[in-house]
Amino acid sequence: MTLYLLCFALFLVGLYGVIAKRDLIKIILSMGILGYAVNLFLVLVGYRQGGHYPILEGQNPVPVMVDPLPQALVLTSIVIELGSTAMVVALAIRLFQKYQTFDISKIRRLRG
Amino acid sequence: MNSGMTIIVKTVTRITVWMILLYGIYIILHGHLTPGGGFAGGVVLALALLNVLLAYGRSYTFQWLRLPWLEHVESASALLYLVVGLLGILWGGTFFYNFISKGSLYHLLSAGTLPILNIIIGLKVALSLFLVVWVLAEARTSKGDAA
Amino acid sequence: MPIELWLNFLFVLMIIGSIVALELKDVLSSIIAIGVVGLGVSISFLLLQAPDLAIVQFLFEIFCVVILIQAFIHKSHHQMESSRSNRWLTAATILTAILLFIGCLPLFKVLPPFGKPLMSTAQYYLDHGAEQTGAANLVSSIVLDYRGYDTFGEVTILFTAILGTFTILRKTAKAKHHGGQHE
Amino acid sequence: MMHPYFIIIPLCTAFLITFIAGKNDRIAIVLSLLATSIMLAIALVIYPGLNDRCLVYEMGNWPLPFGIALVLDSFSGFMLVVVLLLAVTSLLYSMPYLEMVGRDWKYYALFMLMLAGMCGVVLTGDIFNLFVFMEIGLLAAFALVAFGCQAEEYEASFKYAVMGTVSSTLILFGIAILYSSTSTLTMAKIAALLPDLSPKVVWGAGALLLAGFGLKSAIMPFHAWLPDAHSSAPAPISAMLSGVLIKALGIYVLVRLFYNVFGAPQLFMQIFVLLGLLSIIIGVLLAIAQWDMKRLLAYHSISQVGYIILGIGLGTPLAILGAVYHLFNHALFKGLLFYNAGAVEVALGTRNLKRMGNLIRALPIASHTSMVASLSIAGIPPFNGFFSKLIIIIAAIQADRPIAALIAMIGSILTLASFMKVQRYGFRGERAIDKVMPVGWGMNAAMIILALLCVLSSLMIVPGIKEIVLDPVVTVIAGKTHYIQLVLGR
Repeated sequence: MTLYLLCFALFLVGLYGVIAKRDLIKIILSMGILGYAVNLFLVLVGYRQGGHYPILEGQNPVPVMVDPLPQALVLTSIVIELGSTAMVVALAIRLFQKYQTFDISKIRRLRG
Repeated sequence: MNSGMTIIVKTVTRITVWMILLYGIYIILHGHLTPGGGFAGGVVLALALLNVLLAYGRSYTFQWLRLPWLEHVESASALLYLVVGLLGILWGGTFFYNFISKGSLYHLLSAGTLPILNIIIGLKVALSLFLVVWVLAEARTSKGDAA
Repeated sequence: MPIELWLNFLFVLMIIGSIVALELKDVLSSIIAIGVVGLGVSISFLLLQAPDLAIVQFLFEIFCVVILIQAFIHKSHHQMESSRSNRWLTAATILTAILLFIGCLPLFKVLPPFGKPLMSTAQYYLDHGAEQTGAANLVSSIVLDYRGYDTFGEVTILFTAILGTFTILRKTAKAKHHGGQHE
Repeated sequence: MMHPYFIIIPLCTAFLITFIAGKNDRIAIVLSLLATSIMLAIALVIYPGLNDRCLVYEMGNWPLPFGIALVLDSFSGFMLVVVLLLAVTSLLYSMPYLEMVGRDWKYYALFMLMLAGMCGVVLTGDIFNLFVFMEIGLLAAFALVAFGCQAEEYEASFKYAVMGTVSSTLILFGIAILYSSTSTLTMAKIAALLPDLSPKVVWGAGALLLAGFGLKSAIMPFHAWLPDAHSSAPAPISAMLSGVLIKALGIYVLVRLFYNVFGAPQLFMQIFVLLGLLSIIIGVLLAIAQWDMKRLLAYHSISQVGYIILGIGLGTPLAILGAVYHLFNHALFKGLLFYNAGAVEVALGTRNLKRMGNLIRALPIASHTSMVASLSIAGIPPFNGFFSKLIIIIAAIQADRPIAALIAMIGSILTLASFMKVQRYGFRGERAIDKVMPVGWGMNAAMIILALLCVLSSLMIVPGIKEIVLDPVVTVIAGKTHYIQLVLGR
């Protein structure tokens, strides 16, 4: 319960960064924080008290294991995040070359 | 970044890069037995190539790795993953059916298509990530037209 | 509970780390602070019995930091531009975040408590995964066999990302607009 | 079982294009057009046979709660037809249009990836798989918005990318909550388990998912990114984004989740009605002030999506019929309008309505088809938009919501006013323009096809055709959690 809330707090910190920050780099970093929070939440949800990691090593009897499915999901989600980060970084580089600034309040050609 | 770093860095890189590559390949091949797998191993491979890029500079790496060829391998690896899925249709009737015999547990050659898919993913991840860094570095150094 | 204690500690550290990363004025320090947070995530995965994820998170974190530093650290441009951030927006965002936090309290109460997941479908993977797929690493068996189609999507995403990055950063783009439409 | 081929064909085409096209974009054009036409043909052939059936395809032979399944019912089939119909015309249109932006095989590869993402979202029966394919579609869309390499395009794409990523994390959080409380990812299984749980789970997860998919479909408080992204993209991509992407990734998923999985909880239905009305009125008010033609059209997308959301929120079978019908119509006429705007941009080099004039002689096809599209979107009788809006308004009155009906009607009148402005200044102004750049035949063909479909699709409401085309979709949606029996109880 406390852990869930702390995780949610981390998520909110990321949300705050995306909305309130004006710097492109800070926005990209906030997106990373959002991703961390969600991944941690997924793994937290699958943890089992006293569980063993879900890899068989020939032990007998087989120990109590944690839920492997969220781990598989997080593996996918980490890669997705990396893909979108790479793309957003590319966009930020191009924006810097066009406007000579990372400040989003100065990058305002589209209005109305 | 074009000429690379000092001779010390280059010599050390020349020795270590093969070890790192070997480690990455080990992680990929044992993906179905131990922690790791295609994604982790692929990133290790990409970091090894990145090491070469940083130490030796761009023009040398370009020749050493034959970059246009790498791009082809990169798109072919995605196609290969699809082909493995399609072979599942051919043999088992459904997409991504695990059509190779499962073998015995804890052996390197077990788990049907899993090691094959791990290798394809490893290749894909390694090349994609390296190419991303490459293209980002290229874009940053070339002056864009200021609007 | 030792693990819970450690995790609480790590989470608080990560929250502080992210706030520091967002509030620092120096680009390099911000990126390194994010790297530290990512390292914290990796250690948390290790504590939560997910070695696969710990490795992947650790390596991807290194990679992200490399990309970010390479992309954003210019010799002449270390410092963030001092733009006056909008006070009202910041205050409103923090207020909304606090309200959301309080609003979501009852939701987290009804979820299964930490350490006691339902495991109704997951137990099937634990019981039958090894014999049905032949892989000792059950995460691997899910990623590549039970949910191999998801992983196919993931490979496609990597493919899309690299193709998109190439598209965004390509050199040849013909001049498009004859007249300006934004006068 | 044809479902995996809707994923395999576009992805295979995309990979092949990057692998063999090399520097040549002709192969890319041929391959992508061929693939899309084949998919459209398959979709058209299987759609009438679907009716009340629900075909489930289990990937890798794993039984359902453990593996991933593709679920093809009438609603999915209907979405597939809409997506592919617009995709074919968009590719036709792209061929000459790309001469202007710069020919590139990457465009076609990204286009096919976006198409694969949409088909994947529409077909899947697994909530996490939906997320994965949504990301494929989105990443391809970000790259395509930035395709022209102009400063504005990068800016729009960046905004879109930030909004898209935030909404994706919100959605993933919602998925995590659903997984935690049901321990499964199959949508039908989640739906079967949810009634036994505390309603707080539905509220929490529903709020997160509503925010996430609301951002994707640009319902009113979440709309800020849409006008930039949709007006900066190349015209055929604007048509795809406005016409089908926000529907396949946004509205389809909202309907699927809130009707078939959550069972249409009353609270969320009220929120839908409210958001729909807000979108209708504010979207059209913002649109009326625009002089940039594509931006005006983009704001109208918000307003028209509002009608669909209103119909979904009202929840009676008649309202759902109107919403589904309007979804189809909006794809057609909004696609056509973006094609018109693109044709004018090619011919005159501007999107500013003040700089246009009398284009009837110079661009006969574009100006006549734009008349058809304008009348459709404004809801003038013989055209399709009239019937779908009328059905939604009648449904609102039947559901005892006269204020909603009134707002919908006011929105329709304002839409008419703003498109009179488009026609008055853009295509039928005083200043006669004769000398323009030529417009390629592919663009004209795409516009003519969509204009004909705009006229013909008003036949879809005729009894006899309606039973075949629209009613199965309404049955699936209005059947709510009957979806569980269809998927699990075979």
